[in-house]
Amino acid sequence: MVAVAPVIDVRVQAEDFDVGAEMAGLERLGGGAVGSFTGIVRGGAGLTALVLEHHPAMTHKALTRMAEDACGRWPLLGVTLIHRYGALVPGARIVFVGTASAHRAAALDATMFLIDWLKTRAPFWKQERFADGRTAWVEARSADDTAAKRWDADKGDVMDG
Amino acid sequence: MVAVAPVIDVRVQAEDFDVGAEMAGLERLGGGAVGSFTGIVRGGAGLTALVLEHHPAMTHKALTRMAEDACGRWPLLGVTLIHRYGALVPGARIVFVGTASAHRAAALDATMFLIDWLKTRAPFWKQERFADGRTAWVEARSADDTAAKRWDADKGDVMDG
Amino acid sequence: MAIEMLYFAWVREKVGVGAERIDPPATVRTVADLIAWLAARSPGHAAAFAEPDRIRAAIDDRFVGVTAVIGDAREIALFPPVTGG
Amino acid sequence: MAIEMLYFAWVREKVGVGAERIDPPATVRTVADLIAWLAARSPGHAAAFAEPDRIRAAIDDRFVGVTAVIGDAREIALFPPVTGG
Repeated sequence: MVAVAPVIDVRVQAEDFDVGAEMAGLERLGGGAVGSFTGIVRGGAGLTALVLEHHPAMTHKALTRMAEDACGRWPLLGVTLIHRYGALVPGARIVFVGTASAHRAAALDATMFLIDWLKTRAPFWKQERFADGRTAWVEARSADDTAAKRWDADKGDVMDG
Repeated sequence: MVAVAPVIDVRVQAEDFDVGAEMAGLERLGGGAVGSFTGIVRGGAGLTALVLEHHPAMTHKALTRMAEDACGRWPLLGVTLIHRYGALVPGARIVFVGTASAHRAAALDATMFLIDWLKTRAPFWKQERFADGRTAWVEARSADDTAAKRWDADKGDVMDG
Repeated sequence: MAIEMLYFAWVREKVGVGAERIDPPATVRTVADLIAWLAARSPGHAAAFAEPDRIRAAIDDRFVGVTAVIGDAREIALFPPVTGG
Repeated sequence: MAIEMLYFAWVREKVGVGAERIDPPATVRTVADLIAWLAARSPGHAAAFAEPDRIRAAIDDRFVGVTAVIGDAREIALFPPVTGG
Protein backbone atom coordinates (compact mmCIF):
# COMPACT_ATOMS: atom_id res chain seq x y z
CA MET A 1 0.00 0.00 0.00
CA VAL A 2 1.31 3.44 -0.94
CA ALA A 3 0.41 6.44 1.21
CA VAL A 4 -1.76 8.73 -0.87
CA ALA A 5 -2.20 12.47 -0.28
CA PRO A 6 -5.69 13.22 1.00
CA VAL A 7 -8.17 14.40 -1.60
CA ILE A 8 -9.20 17.94 -0.63
CA ASP A 9 -12.22 19.36 -2.41
CA VAL A 10 -13.23 22.91 -1.44
CA ARG A 11 -16.07 24.78 -3.11
CA VAL A 12 -17.53 28.20 -2.39
CA GLN A 13 -20.63 28.62 -4.48
CA ALA A 14 -24.08 30.19 -4.73
CA GLU A 15 -25.77 27.04 -6.01
CA ASP A 16 -27.02 24.07 -4.00
CA PHE A 17 -25.14 20.78 -3.87
CA ASP A 18 -26.05 17.09 -3.94
CA VAL A 19 -25.27 15.57 -0.54
CA GLY A 20 -25.62 12.00 -1.82
CA ALA A 21 -23.13 12.63 -4.63
CA GLU A 22 -20.65 14.25 -2.23
CA MET A 23 -20.92 11.33 0.18
CA ALA A 24 -20.51 8.82 -2.66
CA GLY A 25 -17.27 10.54 -3.71
CA LEU A 26 -15.90 10.19 -0.19
CA GLU A 27 -17.07 6.56 0.04
CA ARG A 28 -15.12 5.72 -3.11
CA LEU A 29 -11.83 6.72 -1.43
CA GLY A 30 -11.90 3.29 0.21
CA GLY A 31 -11.31 4.22 3.84
CA GLY A 32 -14.45 2.54 5.07
CA ALA A 33 -15.56 5.45 7.27
CA VAL A 34 -17.30 8.60 6.03
CA GLY A 35 -18.48 11.36 8.36
CA SER A 36 -20.53 14.40 7.44
CA PHE A 37 -22.20 17.51 8.71
CA THR A 38 -24.77 19.53 6.80
CA GLY A 39 -25.95 22.93 7.98
CA ILE A 40 -29.39 24.10 6.89
CA VAL A 41 -31.16 27.47 7.23
CA ARG A 42 -33.55 27.26 10.17
CA GLY A 43 -36.87 29.02 9.75
CA GLY A 44 -39.11 30.65 12.33
CA ALA A 45 -39.70 34.16 13.74
CA GLY A 46 -40.68 35.42 10.28
CA LEU A 47 -37.31 34.71 8.71
CA THR A 48 -37.58 34.83 4.93
CA ALA A 49 -33.91 34.47 4.03
CA LEU A 50 -30.42 34.24 5.37
CA VAL A 51 -28.05 36.23 3.16
CA LEU A 52 -24.45 35.07 3.25
CA GLU A 53 -21.73 37.54 2.32
CA HIS A 54 -18.11 36.46 2.04
CA HIS A 55 -14.61 37.72 1.23
CA PRO A 56 -14.25 36.17 -2.21
CA ALA A 57 -10.48 36.47 -2.58
CA MET A 58 -9.94 34.87 0.79
CA THR A 59 -12.65 32.27 1.27
CA HIS A 60 -11.37 29.43 -0.88
CA LYS A 61 -7.86 29.78 0.53
CA ALA A 62 -9.13 29.91 4.12
CA LEU A 63 -11.25 26.79 3.65
CA THR A 64 -8.41 24.96 1.93
CA ARG A 65 -6.09 25.77 4.83
CA MET A 66 -8.68 24.41 7.27
CA ALA A 67 -9.00 21.19 5.29
CA GLU A 68 -5.21 20.83 5.18
CA ASP A 69 -5.01 21.48 8.90
CA ALA A 70 -7.57 18.72 9.53
CA CYS A 71 -5.51 16.35 7.37
CA GLY A 72 -2.49 17.15 9.54
CA ARG A 73 -4.40 16.32 12.73
CA TRP A 74 -6.21 13.14 11.63
CA PRO A 75 -5.43 10.31 9.18
CA LEU A 76 -7.91 11.41 6.52
CA LEU A 77 -8.23 10.15 2.97
CA GLY A 78 -10.45 13.00 1.89
CA VAL A 79 -12.12 16.22 2.97
CA THR A 80 -14.96 17.94 1.12
CA LEU A 81 -15.97 21.44 2.21
CA ILE A 82 -18.78 23.27 0.47
CA HIS A 83 -20.03 26.66 1.64
CA ARG A 84 -22.74 28.60 -0.11
CA TYR A 85 -23.18 32.36 -0.31
CA GLY A 86 -26.05 34.59 -1.38
CA ALA A 87 -29.69 34.56 -0.27
CA LEU A 88 -30.77 31.20 1.18
CA VAL A 89 -34.35 30.44 2.21
CA PRO A 90 -35.34 28.36 5.27
CA GLY A 91 -34.64 24.70 4.58
CA ALA A 92 -31.81 25.48 2.15
CA ARG A 93 -28.42 23.90 2.71
CA ILE A 94 -25.67 26.33 3.77
CA VAL A 95 -22.62 24.22 4.38
CA PHE A 96 -21.36 20.66 3.96
CA VAL A 97 -18.40 19.04 5.67
CA GLY A 98 -17.51 15.51 4.62
CA THR A 99 -14.54 13.41 5.66
CA ALA A 100 -13.23 9.97 4.72
CA SER A 101 -10.88 7.90 6.83
CA ALA A 102 -10.03 4.34 7.78
CA HIS A 103 -11.03 5.29 11.34
CA ARG A 104 -14.53 6.29 12.37
CA ALA A 105 -13.35 8.55 15.20
CA ALA A 106 -10.95 10.37 12.86
CA ALA A 107 -13.75 10.97 10.35
CA LEU A 108 -16.21 12.30 12.95
CA ASP A 109 -13.70 14.27 15.04
CA ALA A 110 -12.38 15.97 11.89
CA THR A 111 -15.96 16.77 10.86
CA MET A 112 -16.61 18.42 14.23
CA PHE A 113 -13.31 20.32 14.04
CA LEU A 114 -14.06 21.61 10.56
CA ILE A 115 -17.55 22.85 11.36
CA ASP A 116 -16.28 24.50 14.56
CA TRP A 117 -13.59 26.26 12.53
CA LEU A 118 -15.94 27.21 9.71
CA LYS A 119 -18.11 28.95 12.32
CA THR A 120 -15.23 31.02 13.65
CA ARG A 121 -12.48 31.21 11.01
CA ALA A 122 -14.16 31.31 7.59
CA PRO A 123 -14.78 34.81 6.20
CA PHE A 124 -18.56 34.60 5.97
CA TRP A 125 -21.19 36.87 7.46
CA LYS A 126 -24.89 36.10 7.79
CA GLN A 127 -27.69 38.62 7.57
CA GLU A 128 -31.23 37.64 8.50
CA ARG A 129 -34.11 39.04 6.46
CA PHE A 130 -37.60 39.00 7.91
CA ALA A 131 -41.10 39.13 6.45
CA ASP A 132 -41.69 42.61 7.92
CA GLY A 133 -38.69 44.03 6.03
CA ARG A 134 -36.29 44.08 8.97
CA THR A 135 -32.74 42.85 8.51
CA ALA A 136 -30.26 41.90 11.21
CA TRP A 137 -26.65 40.78 11.04
CA VAL A 138 -26.11 37.56 12.96
CA GLU A 139 -23.83 38.19 15.94
CA ALA A 140 -20.84 35.94 16.51
CA ARG A 141 -21.53 33.64 19.46
CA SER A 142 -19.05 33.19 22.25
CA ALA A 143 -20.17 29.54 22.42
CA ASP A 144 -18.78 29.12 18.90
CA ASP A 145 -15.45 30.65 19.96
CA THR A 146 -15.34 28.32 22.95
CA ALA A 147 -16.08 25.31 20.74
CA ALA A 148 -13.36 26.31 18.28
CA LYS A 149 -10.79 26.92 21.01
CA ARG A 150 -11.00 23.26 22.08
CA TRP A 151 -8.89 22.50 19.01
CA ASP A 152 -6.21 25.10 19.80
CA ALA A 153 -4.23 23.17 22.41
CA ASP A 154 -1.32 22.50 20.07
CA LYS A 155 -1.59 25.62 17.93
CA GLY A 156 -0.31 29.01 19.01
CA ASP A 157 -0.54 30.96 15.77
CA VAL A 158 -4.22 31.00 14.87
CA MET A 159 -6.49 34.05 15.02
CA ASP A 160 -10.20 34.33 15.36
CA GLY A 161 -11.81 35.74 12.27
CA MET B 1 -43.20 25.99 19.41
CA VAL B 2 -44.39 22.58 20.58
CA ALA B 3 -41.87 19.94 21.58
CA VAL B 4 -42.09 17.10 19.10
CA ALA B 5 -41.01 13.51 19.76
CA PRO B 6 -37.88 12.68 17.81
CA VAL B 7 -38.41 10.79 14.57
CA ILE B 8 -36.69 7.42 14.94
CA ASP B 9 -36.24 5.39 11.77
CA VAL B 10 -34.51 2.00 12.16
CA ARG B 11 -34.05 -0.41 9.29
CA VAL B 12 -32.28 -3.78 9.15
CA GLN B 13 -32.13 -4.88 5.55
CA ALA B 14 -30.18 -6.79 2.91
CA GLU B 15 -30.53 -4.12 0.25
CA ASP B 16 -28.47 -0.97 -0.22
CA PHE B 17 -29.79 2.47 0.76
CA ASP B 18 -29.69 5.98 -0.70
CA VAL B 19 -27.54 8.18 1.54
CA GLY B 20 -28.72 11.39 -0.13
CA ALA B 21 -32.38 10.49 0.45
CA GLU B 22 -31.71 9.59 4.09
CA MET B 23 -29.90 12.87 4.66
CA ALA B 24 -32.68 14.82 2.93
CA GLY B 25 -35.24 13.28 5.29
CA LEU B 26 -33.21 14.42 8.30
CA GLU B 27 -32.71 17.89 6.79
CA ARG B 28 -36.47 18.32 6.47
CA LEU B 29 -36.91 17.97 10.25
CA GLY B 30 -35.87 21.63 10.45
CA GLY B 31 -33.19 21.47 13.14
CA GLY B 32 -30.53 23.02 10.96
CA ALA B 33 -27.83 20.49 11.83
CA VAL B 34 -27.53 17.01 10.33
CA GLY B 35 -24.68 14.64 11.17
CA SER B 36 -23.95 11.31 9.59
CA PHE B 37 -21.65 8.34 9.53
CA THR B 38 -21.50 5.75 6.78
CA GLY B 39 -19.51 2.53 7.13
CA ILE B 40 -18.30 0.85 3.95
CA VAL B 41 -16.66 -2.56 3.33
CA ARG B 42 -12.92 -2.02 3.01
CA GLY B 43 -11.16 -4.16 0.39
CA GLY B 44 -7.61 -5.49 0.32
CA ALA B 45 -5.79 -8.69 1.29
CA GLY B 46 -7.87 -10.68 -1.17
CA LEU B 47 -11.18 -9.94 0.53
CA THR B 48 -14.07 -10.80 -1.77
CA ALA B 49 -16.96 -10.26 0.63
CA LEU B 50 -17.93 -9.44 4.17
CA VAL B 51 -20.88 -11.59 5.24
CA LEU B 52 -23.02 -10.08 7.98
CA GLU B 53 -25.10 -12.42 10.13
CA HIS B 54 -27.52 -11.07 12.70
CA HIS B 55 -30.09 -12.09 15.31
CA PRO B 56 -33.24 -11.20 13.39
CA ALA B 57 -35.70 -11.21 16.29
CA MET B 58 -33.43 -8.95 18.31
CA THR B 59 -31.73 -6.57 15.90
CA HIS B 60 -34.49 -4.10 15.21
CA LYS B 61 -35.36 -3.82 18.89
CA ALA B 62 -31.70 -3.40 19.89
CA LEU B 63 -31.16 -0.64 17.33
CA THR B 64 -34.38 1.10 18.33
CA ARG B 65 -33.29 1.08 21.98
CA MET B 66 -29.96 2.62 20.98
CA ALA B 67 -31.70 5.36 19.01
CA GLU B 68 -34.02 6.06 21.95
CA ASP B 69 -31.06 6.14 24.30
CA ALA B 70 -29.34 8.71 22.06
CA CYS B 71 -32.52 10.82 22.09
CA GLY B 72 -32.43 10.75 25.90
CA ARG B 73 -28.84 11.97 25.96
CA TRP B 74 -28.98 14.71 23.31
CA PRO B 75 -31.69 17.08 22.02
CA LEU B 76 -32.29 15.27 18.74
CA LEU B 77 -35.11 15.80 16.25
CA GLY B 78 -34.42 12.59 14.39
CA VAL B 79 -32.25 9.48 14.24
CA THR B 80 -31.94 7.19 11.26
CA LEU B 81 -30.12 3.87 11.71
CA ILE B 82 -29.73 1.47 8.81
CA HIS B 83 -27.72 -1.73 9.09
CA ARG B 84 -27.36 -4.22 6.27
CA TYR B 85 -26.90 -7.98 6.52
CA GLY B 86 -25.89 -10.64 4.00
CA ALA B 87 -22.88 -10.76 1.68
CA LEU B 88 -21.41 -7.31 0.98
CA VAL B 89 -18.58 -6.72 -1.48
CA PRO B 90 -15.74 -4.22 -0.97
CA GLY B 91 -17.06 -0.71 -1.48
CA ALA B 92 -20.58 -1.63 -0.38
CA ARG B 93 -22.27 0.34 2.38
CA ILE B 94 -22.75 -1.56 5.64
CA VAL B 95 -24.24 0.92 8.04
CA PHE B 96 -25.66 4.44 8.17
CA VAL B 97 -26.15 6.63 11.21
CA GLY B 98 -27.86 9.96 10.67
CA THR B 99 -28.95 12.51 13.25
CA ALA B 100 -30.81 15.82 13.14
CA SER B 101 -30.67 18.47 15.83
CA ALA B 102 -30.73 22.21 16.39
CA HIS B 103 -27.19 21.86 17.74
CA ARG B 104 -24.24 20.71 15.67
CA ALA B 105 -22.40 19.16 18.63
CA ALA B 106 -25.51 17.17 19.61
CA ALA B 107 -25.86 15.85 16.05
CA LEU B 108 -22.21 14.80 15.77
CA ASP B 109 -21.77 13.50 19.32
CA ALA B 110 -24.91 11.38 18.97
CA THR B 111 -23.60 10.05 15.65
CA MET B 112 -20.33 9.01 17.31
CA PHE B 113 -22.23 7.46 20.23
CA LEU B 114 -24.46 5.45 17.94
CA ILE B 115 -21.68 4.06 15.79
CA ASP B 116 -19.66 3.17 18.90
CA TRP B 117 -22.68 1.32 20.28
CA LEU B 118 -23.51 -0.36 16.99
CA LYS B 119 -19.97 -1.79 17.02
CA THR B 120 -20.36 -3.27 20.50
CA ARG B 121 -24.06 -3.70 21.27
CA ALA B 122 -25.84 -4.60 18.04
CA PRO B 123 -26.28 -8.35 17.41
CA PHE B 124 -24.28 -8.55 14.16
CA TRP B 125 -21.30 -10.75 13.30
CA LYS B 126 -18.98 -10.27 10.35
CA GLN B 127 -17.29 -13.04 8.44
CA GLU B 128 -14.57 -12.25 5.89
CA ARG B 129 -14.42 -14.28 2.70
CA PHE B 130 -11.22 -14.32 0.67
CA ALA B 131 -10.38 -15.07 -2.95
CA ASP B 132 -8.50 -18.24 -1.96
CA GLY B 133 -11.62 -19.67 -0.32
CA ARG B 134 -10.62 -18.94 3.25
CA THR B 135 -13.17 -17.48 5.64
CA ALA B 136 -12.54 -15.79 8.98
CA TRP B 137 -14.87 -14.40 11.61
CA VAL B 138 -13.95 -10.83 12.51
CA GLU B 139 -12.80 -10.67 16.13
CA ALA B 140 -14.31 -8.07 18.44
CA ARG B 141 -11.75 -5.34 19.09
CA SER B 142 -10.96 -4.14 22.59
CA ALA B 143 -10.56 -0.64 21.09
CA ASP B 144 -14.24 -0.76 20.19
CA ASP B 145 -15.16 -1.74 23.74
CA THR B 146 -13.04 1.12 25.06
CA ALA B 147 -14.69 3.57 22.67
CA ALA B 148 -18.16 2.38 23.69
CA LYS B 149 -17.39 2.54 27.39
CA ARG B 150 -16.77 6.30 27.14
CA TRP B 151 -20.55 6.66 26.99
CA ASP B 152 -21.23 4.52 30.07
CA ALA B 153 -20.47 7.09 32.77
CA ASP B 154 -24.11 7.59 33.67
CA LYS B 155 -25.39 4.11 32.85
CA GLY B 156 -24.90 1.10 35.08
CA ASP B 157 -27.21 -1.40 33.45
CA VAL B 158 -25.78 -1.96 30.01
CA MET B 159 -24.09 -5.13 28.83
CA ASP B 160 -21.62 -5.70 26.06
CA GLY B 161 -23.08 -7.87 23.35
CA MET C 1 -39.51 -26.54 30.23
CA ALA C 2 -38.24 -26.49 26.70
CA ILE C 3 -36.01 -23.63 25.60
CA GLU C 4 -35.41 -22.55 22.02
CA MET C 5 -31.64 -22.14 21.58
CA LEU C 6 -30.23 -19.85 18.87
CA TYR C 7 -26.57 -19.88 17.83
CA PHE C 8 -24.77 -17.29 15.73
CA ALA C 9 -21.47 -16.87 13.88
CA TRP C 10 -18.76 -19.41 14.81
CA VAL C 11 -20.87 -20.75 17.69
CA ARG C 12 -23.47 -21.75 15.07
CA GLU C 13 -20.78 -23.20 12.79
CA LYS C 14 -19.20 -25.32 15.55
CA VAL C 15 -22.49 -26.54 17.01
CA GLY C 16 -23.58 -27.36 13.47
CA VAL C 17 -27.10 -25.91 13.67
CA GLY C 18 -28.51 -22.40 14.07
CA ALA C 19 -31.32 -23.42 16.40
CA GLU C 20 -32.36 -26.34 18.55
CA ARG C 21 -34.89 -27.08 21.26
CA ILE C 22 -33.46 -28.23 24.58
CA ASP C 23 -34.84 -29.27 27.95
CA PRO C 24 -32.10 -28.84 30.55
CA PRO C 25 -32.45 -30.25 34.08
CA ALA C 26 -33.42 -27.97 36.98
CA THR C 27 -29.78 -27.86 38.13
CA VAL C 28 -29.05 -25.61 35.13
CA ARG C 29 -29.91 -22.27 36.73
CA THR C 30 -27.75 -19.65 35.02
CA VAL C 31 -26.48 -18.98 31.50
CA ALA C 32 -23.04 -20.15 32.66
CA ASP C 33 -24.61 -23.43 33.86
CA LEU C 34 -26.34 -23.79 30.51
CA ILE C 35 -23.11 -23.27 28.56
CA ALA C 36 -21.39 -25.98 30.64
CA TRP C 37 -24.34 -28.33 30.19
CA LEU C 38 -24.53 -27.74 26.42
CA ALA C 39 -20.79 -28.48 26.05
CA ALA C 40 -21.49 -32.14 26.91
CA ARG C 41 -24.16 -32.62 24.22
CA SER C 42 -21.91 -33.35 21.23
CA PRO C 43 -18.35 -32.84 19.98
CA GLY C 44 -19.65 -29.81 18.06
CA HIS C 45 -21.13 -28.30 21.20
CA ALA C 46 -17.91 -29.09 23.06
CA ALA C 47 -15.91 -27.19 20.42
CA ALA C 48 -18.31 -24.22 20.45
CA PHE C 49 -18.27 -23.87 24.23
CA ALA C 50 -14.65 -24.86 24.97
CA GLU C 51 -13.87 -21.25 25.96
CA PRO C 52 -16.89 -19.94 27.88
CA ASP C 53 -15.21 -16.52 28.25
CA ARG C 54 -15.69 -16.01 24.53
CA ILE C 55 -19.45 -16.59 24.67
CA ARG C 56 -22.06 -13.87 24.99
CA ALA C 57 -25.78 -14.39 25.55
CA ALA C 58 -29.24 -12.93 25.09
CA ILE C 59 -32.39 -14.12 26.82
CA ASP C 60 -35.65 -13.41 25.00
CA ASP C 61 -33.88 -10.86 22.79
CA ARG C 62 -32.07 -8.97 25.56
CA PHE C 63 -28.33 -9.12 26.17
CA VAL C 64 -27.51 -10.65 29.56
CA GLY C 65 -24.38 -11.58 31.47
CA VAL C 66 -23.53 -15.27 32.00
CA THR C 67 -24.55 -15.04 35.65
CA ALA C 68 -28.13 -14.27 34.56
CA VAL C 69 -30.72 -16.76 35.80
CA ILE C 70 -32.54 -18.58 33.02
CA GLY C 71 -35.87 -18.61 34.88
CA ASP C 72 -38.72 -19.09 32.45
CA ALA C 73 -36.78 -18.01 29.37
CA ARG C 74 -38.36 -19.16 26.13
CA GLU C 75 -35.44 -18.33 23.85
CA ILE C 76 -31.73 -18.08 24.62
CA ALA C 77 -29.13 -17.04 22.07
CA LEU C 78 -25.41 -17.78 22.44
CA PHE C 79 -22.82 -16.15 20.21
CA PRO C 80 -19.35 -14.56 20.07
CA PRO C 81 -18.87 -10.88 20.97
CA VAL C 82 -20.68 -8.82 18.35
CA THR C 83 -18.81 -7.17 15.45
CA GLY C 84 -21.40 -5.01 13.71
CA GLY C 85 -21.24 -1.38 12.68
CA MET D 1 1.58 53.62 -0.83
CA ALA D 2 -2.04 53.05 -1.76
CA ILE D 3 -3.94 50.29 -0.02
CA GLU D 4 -7.09 48.64 -1.31
CA MET D 5 -9.59 48.53 1.56
CA LEU D 6 -12.38 45.95 1.63
CA TYR D 7 -15.36 46.14 3.99
CA PHE D 8 -17.85 43.38 4.77
CA ALA D 9 -21.22 42.98 6.49
CA TRP D 10 -22.27 45.90 8.73
CA VAL D 11 -18.85 47.52 8.36
CA ARG D 12 -19.55 47.75 4.62
CA GLU D 13 -23.09 49.01 5.25
CA LYS D 14 -21.98 51.74 7.64
CA VAL D 15 -18.99 52.88 5.57
CA GLY D 16 -21.33 52.90 2.56
CA VAL D 17 -18.97 51.18 0.11
CA GLY D 18 -17.51 47.68 -0.13
CA ALA D 19 -14.09 48.84 -1.32
CA GLU D 20 -12.02 51.99 -1.52
CA ARG D 21 -8.43 52.96 -2.20
CA ILE D 22 -6.69 54.84 0.59
CA ASP D 23 -3.25 56.35 1.16
CA PRO D 24 -2.70 56.69 4.92
CA PRO D 25 0.25 58.67 6.34
CA ALA D 26 3.38 56.89 7.60
CA THR D 27 2.21 57.38 11.20
CA VAL D 28 -0.44 54.71 10.54
CA ARG D 29 1.65 51.64 11.36
CA THR D 30 -0.75 48.99 12.64
CA VAL D 31 -4.26 47.82 11.87
CA ALA D 32 -5.43 49.55 15.06
CA ASP D 33 -3.85 52.81 13.83
CA LEU D 34 -5.60 52.35 10.50
CA ILE D 35 -9.00 51.79 12.12
CA ALA D 36 -8.57 55.00 14.16
CA TRP D 37 -7.45 56.93 11.08
CA LEU D 38 -10.32 55.61 8.94
CA ALA D 39 -12.87 56.62 11.60
CA ALA D 40 -12.12 60.30 10.82
CA ARG D 41 -12.78 60.01 7.08
CA SER D 42 -16.59 60.37 7.09
CA PRO D 43 -19.61 60.00 9.36
CA GLY D 44 -20.13 56.55 7.84
CA HIS D 45 -16.58 55.53 8.67
CA ALA D 46 -17.02 56.98 12.16
CA ALA D 47 -20.12 54.82 12.68
CA ALA D 48 -18.43 51.72 11.31
CA PHE D 49 -15.36 52.08 13.51
CA ALA D 50 -16.95 53.52 16.67
CA GLU D 51 -16.26 50.26 18.55
CA PRO D 52 -12.82 49.05 17.43
CA ASP D 53 -13.17 45.94 19.63
CA ARG D 54 -15.88 44.69 17.29
CA ILE D 55 -13.63 44.92 14.20
CA ARG D 56 -11.61 42.05 12.78
CA ALA D 57 -9.03 42.30 9.99
CA ALA D 58 -7.26 40.45 7.22
CA ILE D 59 -4.14 41.61 5.40
CA ASP D 60 -3.66 40.24 1.91
CA ASP D 61 -6.24 37.52 2.59
CA ARG D 62 -4.87 36.35 5.95
CA PHE D 63 -6.56 37.00 9.27
CA VAL D 64 -4.43 39.24 11.54
CA GLY D 65 -4.80 40.80 14.95
CA VAL D 66 -5.22 44.58 15.24
CA THR D 67 -1.66 44.93 16.48
CA ALA D 68 -0.39 43.61 13.12
CA VAL D 69 1.89 46.01 11.24
CA ILE D 70 0.52 47.10 7.89
CA GLY D 71 3.97 47.12 6.22
CA ASP D 72 3.60 46.85 2.47
CA ALA D 73 0.09 45.42 2.53
CA ARG D 74 -1.73 45.79 -0.77
CA GLU D 75 -5.19 44.85 0.49
CA ILE D 76 -6.70 45.11 3.95
CA ALA D 77 -10.16 43.88 4.84
CA LEU D 78 -12.09 45.07 7.91
CA PHE D 79 -15.23 43.30 9.08
CA PRO D 80 -17.21 42.07 12.10
CA PRO D 81 -16.42 38.69 13.69
CA VAL D 82 -17.29 36.01 11.15
CA THR D 83 -20.56 34.05 11.35
CA GLY D 84 -20.24 31.34 8.69
CA GLY D 85 -20.79 27.63 8.92
